[in-house]
Amino acid sequence: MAEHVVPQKTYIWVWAALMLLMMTTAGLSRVNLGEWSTFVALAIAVIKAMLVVLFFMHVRYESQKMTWVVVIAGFFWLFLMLGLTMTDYLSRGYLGVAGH
Amino acid sequence: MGTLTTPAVERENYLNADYGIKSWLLTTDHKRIALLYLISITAMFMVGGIAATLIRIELLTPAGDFMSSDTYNKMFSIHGIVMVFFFLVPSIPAVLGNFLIPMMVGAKDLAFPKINLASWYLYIMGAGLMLYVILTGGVDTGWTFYTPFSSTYSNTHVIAAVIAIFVAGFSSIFTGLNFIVTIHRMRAPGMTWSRLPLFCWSHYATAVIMVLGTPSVAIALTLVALERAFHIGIFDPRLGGDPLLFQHLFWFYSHPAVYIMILPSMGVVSEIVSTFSRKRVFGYSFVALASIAIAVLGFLVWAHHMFVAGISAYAALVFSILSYFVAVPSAIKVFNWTATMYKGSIWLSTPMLYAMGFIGLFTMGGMTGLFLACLGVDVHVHDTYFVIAHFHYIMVGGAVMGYMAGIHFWWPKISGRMYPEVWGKLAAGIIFVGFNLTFFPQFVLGYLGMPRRYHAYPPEFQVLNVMSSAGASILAVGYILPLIYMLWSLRYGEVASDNPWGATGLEWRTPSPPPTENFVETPVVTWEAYDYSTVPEVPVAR
Amino acid sequence: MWQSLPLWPSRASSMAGRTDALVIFLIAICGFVTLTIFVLIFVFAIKYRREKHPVAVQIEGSNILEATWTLIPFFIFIVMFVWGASIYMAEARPPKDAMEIFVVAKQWMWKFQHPEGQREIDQLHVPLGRDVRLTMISQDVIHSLFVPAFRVKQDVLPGRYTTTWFRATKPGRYHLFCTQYCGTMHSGMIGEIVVMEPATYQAWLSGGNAEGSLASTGQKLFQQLGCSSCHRFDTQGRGPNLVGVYGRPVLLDDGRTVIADDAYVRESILNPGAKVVAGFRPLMPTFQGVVNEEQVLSLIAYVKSISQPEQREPVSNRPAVPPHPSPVPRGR
Amino acid sequence: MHDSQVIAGEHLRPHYADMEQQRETATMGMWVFLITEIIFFGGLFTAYLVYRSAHYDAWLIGSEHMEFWIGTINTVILLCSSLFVALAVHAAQVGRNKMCALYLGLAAAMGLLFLGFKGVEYHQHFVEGAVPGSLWHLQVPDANSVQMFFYIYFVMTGLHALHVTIGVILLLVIAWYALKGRFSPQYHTPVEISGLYWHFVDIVWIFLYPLLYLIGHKKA
Repeated sequence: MAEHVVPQKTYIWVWAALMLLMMTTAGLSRVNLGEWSTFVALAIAVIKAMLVVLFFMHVRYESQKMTWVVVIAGFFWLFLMLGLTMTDYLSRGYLGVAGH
Repeated sequence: MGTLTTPAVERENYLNADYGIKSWLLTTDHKRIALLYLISITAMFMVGGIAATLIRIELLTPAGDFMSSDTYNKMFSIHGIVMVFFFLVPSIPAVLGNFLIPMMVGAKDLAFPKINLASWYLYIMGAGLMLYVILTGGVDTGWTFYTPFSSTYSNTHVIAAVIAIFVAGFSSIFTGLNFIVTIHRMRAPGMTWSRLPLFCWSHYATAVIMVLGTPSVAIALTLVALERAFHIGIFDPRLGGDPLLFQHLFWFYSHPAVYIMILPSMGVVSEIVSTFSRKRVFGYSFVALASIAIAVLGFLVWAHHMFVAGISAYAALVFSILSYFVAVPSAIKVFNWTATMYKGSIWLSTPMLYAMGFIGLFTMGGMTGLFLACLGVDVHVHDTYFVIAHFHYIMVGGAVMGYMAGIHFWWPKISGRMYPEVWGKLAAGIIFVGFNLTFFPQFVLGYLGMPRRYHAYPPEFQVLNVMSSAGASILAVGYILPLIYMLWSLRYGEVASDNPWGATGLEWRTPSPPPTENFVETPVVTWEAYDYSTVPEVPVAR
Repeated sequence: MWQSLPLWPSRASSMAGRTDALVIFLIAICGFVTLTIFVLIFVFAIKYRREKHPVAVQIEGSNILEATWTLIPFFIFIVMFVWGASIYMAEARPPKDAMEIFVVAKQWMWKFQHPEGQREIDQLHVPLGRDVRLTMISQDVIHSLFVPAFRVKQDVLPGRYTTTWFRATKPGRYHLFCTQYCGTMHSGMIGEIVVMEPATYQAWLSGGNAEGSLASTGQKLFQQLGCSSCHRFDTQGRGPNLVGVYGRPVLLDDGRTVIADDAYVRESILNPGAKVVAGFRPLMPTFQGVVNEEQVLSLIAYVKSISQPEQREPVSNRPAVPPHPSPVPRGR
Repeated sequence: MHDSQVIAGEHLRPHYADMEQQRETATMGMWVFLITEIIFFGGLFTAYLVYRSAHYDAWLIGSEHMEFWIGTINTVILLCSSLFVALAVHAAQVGRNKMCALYLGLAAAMGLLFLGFKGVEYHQHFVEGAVPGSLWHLQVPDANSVQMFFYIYFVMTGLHALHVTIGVILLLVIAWYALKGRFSPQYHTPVEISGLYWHFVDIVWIFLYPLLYLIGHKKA
């Protein structure tokens, strides 16, 4: 079997890291970071999600290359959806003509 | 041709392996599920067809005198919803793809047979709910469900129709998921990606769209239902909501959905053109990669349905140029199919006639798509009959022609009988003529300015509309004929040999009809796809 | 040229010729390619049919050919895109001095308001040779205004203004269609555009109008609704002085700046809390449900009129007041 | 390979060549299903982004009315449940069915706790009048846009709660199987793939938490 058994200790460490990150982001929300606050909060969320994906969901140990492709494709398509929709919303005022 | 005479005694196959209604309703055999799908989508095709007939009768005269405008609105909505979500999307994938993909890759079944059966049950639930909607008063939003009309103003069964589509969407996701995993994980030894039939490549691309696109329409329609039921006003302009957001989410699926309909047909045509030209497909890898390119680029173009909807002009520029990009791989395919016929040894059988019809009509559909991607022109022809004609050239001239081609081509494998060739050719001819007579006048109508979804229209458009309705009646004959002779052939058709066309695919190296487990021994592939230099004498596994 | 081509819509606007030229280009290119494909398939099917050509010649493919039929279409597509985009951008940008007509769409009729006060239903009179800008909004669902002879189409949305424009080049009566499905009588939501010689148009304008200009209707409404008690023409009002505001940048209380265009004025009437002018408190009640879209448009016309010096109201016959009054103490 | 095939023979379905193929197939199937879920939630994230970019101030106001502590506690709860699920997978891998069932049970209990807190939170919104529509009586500037925030909040968290509910049921079923000693080092795919599902639900929350709860607090 190509399956990798992850030691329990790894899980505990990852969990500890997640808790730490959570406390950081909750704490930072009380501090005014101005423009950066959203960016920082999202960056921490992305790191947390990556920890979960890589360790809890075993992608780090995955022997199938396809799993990587599937995961990346999923987020890439989400990005396409958000990004291309926003091309419309963010440029609506540019021309200064209502409805264009 | 590598035919061994079929023994008079019926050997065991997937059809006679077991009898009784339970053996069908609880089957996990992908071939039986394919047949269940075949029967159910044919029924839904007839429902959609009846609606289309009534629409064309109404449009014979400029005045709305055959039915009321409400009835008419329900008719085109039913026609659109049923044909798109309950016929075209499942058509080739759920019938032919289901039947053939495991055989083509040399597997005993799809990766998840139970999920495959669940997919059919979901389809039946969705279709049943949709029929209930039709019988209890219908829905009048069009298949596009644009808000705020669908969420606030329509007085018809919008929620039920939306749930029906949601459920059918799940069935589509399950089918797509099964195909992706099967093609990745279930290939027989030696069946490398570069040996994969183009039918599998195009279904792989289709499955990617099903899996990545369908959830988007699911959430968009869920929000419409929530808005109707609980006044959750995410698209409600009175609360600062933007109805265009619905259109974005809707077309994020529904534009790629067009490729769900056309890509499988492209796969069918690749198989058929190669088989009946007795040649390897010209530029195999380009055709294969073009499928993937269409699936990916197809997701980047959706807002070309919204050029006049009030989106920003700059977004329109982006989506227009991306729309042209997606036309490139489609063009590559057409040129490669044509080149495949060059110096072939062409057998003009029924499937080949359909496939040639497909190439021609798809080219016209694709070319008129260039008009719609073109910003300045789209402003004029958007939401007119030009659009109707364009997408019927793609969906009927393309997808349905491909479906008919495929059904004829694999009928010997599915049923173990040959269809009557003369009738087949006749029907193919009638469909081609009827189709063009129905839809070509609509290009002109559209450019003249006749809007779509019009119950009554100005009298100067009548001549072209009468032509279109006349063509539709010819087209109807063309569709009824195969239904009759296919049923006839089940009993009286000539018994088919294992490989009546002398084709190279793995599915032709197993008996017709195939045994339940497809192959007695797992095949080991040692040859390239479409290697017609070594056929026709193919070894037949027993 | 081709003015009366059979099966071709009449051309009656400055945009129609441009669109048609592009369409003819597209038909030429696409027709040529389609025909080539049809002929090739037909010729191959006859010439290489198995009775005459029993053994196929195996050809693997050709990278040069693939590159050819990838790149040539690609460059042709770029030409199509650029040409189409240039027309689209021209349609998206109405000329500055265009006369403005307000359009309110509802299930299932078109209402037009001329600045001079004329109101029309399902019929719009416009002068020949003048740029006409339509500012449109829907009272209910999405509609779409389509004039085939002008090659002009634009969706009409609820809750947001959209714009289109045209310059009629041929007198006559032309179809007006709603092309966005809008319910039961969608196909009955039609009308006509009447293009008149400028002189005839002037005559038409001066006949049968009793209501006064759109701006004066708006002014009456401005008084009736009590807007004038806060939006006074001095710096003492609880709301900003609206003289000279239209079309200029406005500083908001969160530091952003917006242009006081139609959309902003409309939003300020219907959802006043959304973008409060710097230095004022969010006291204004919403007028959603109090005024309909037509009344909003007349109010906009009024606000616009008091920003144009020659039409300024008598009451404001005092030195021009800066658009942003000095801040008063803020409640928050 | 041969050992495992003998031991796990009863779990090998006939159309697979061996257990490894069966396991890889199932995992890949689950991953493909999860990306459909990404796009499903993606539609809502798109709506969130579109309206947030249009009504940023209203978003700040809306976020200030979130129950910060409940959201934070729920984050802790879900992260812990994810740990339990990961440990359950480990227990199944090493063949300790009882431990596996225990961990899964704990994770499911965490899920229920999460739903309980969510219910309390919804009740708070109701009391506060922060339920858009006819129940709305929150006095805030630009109430329309703030209501939009709450619409999106309710749909997003509601849909997430639905996924949690499905996840809890799934975990309990798998725990029951584990209790009956169904899994072994050779065969534990169900534990693994339901685990994947649960982690996905956790990830959705990881993004919902900052997007809904944290943006408004910088003003406090």
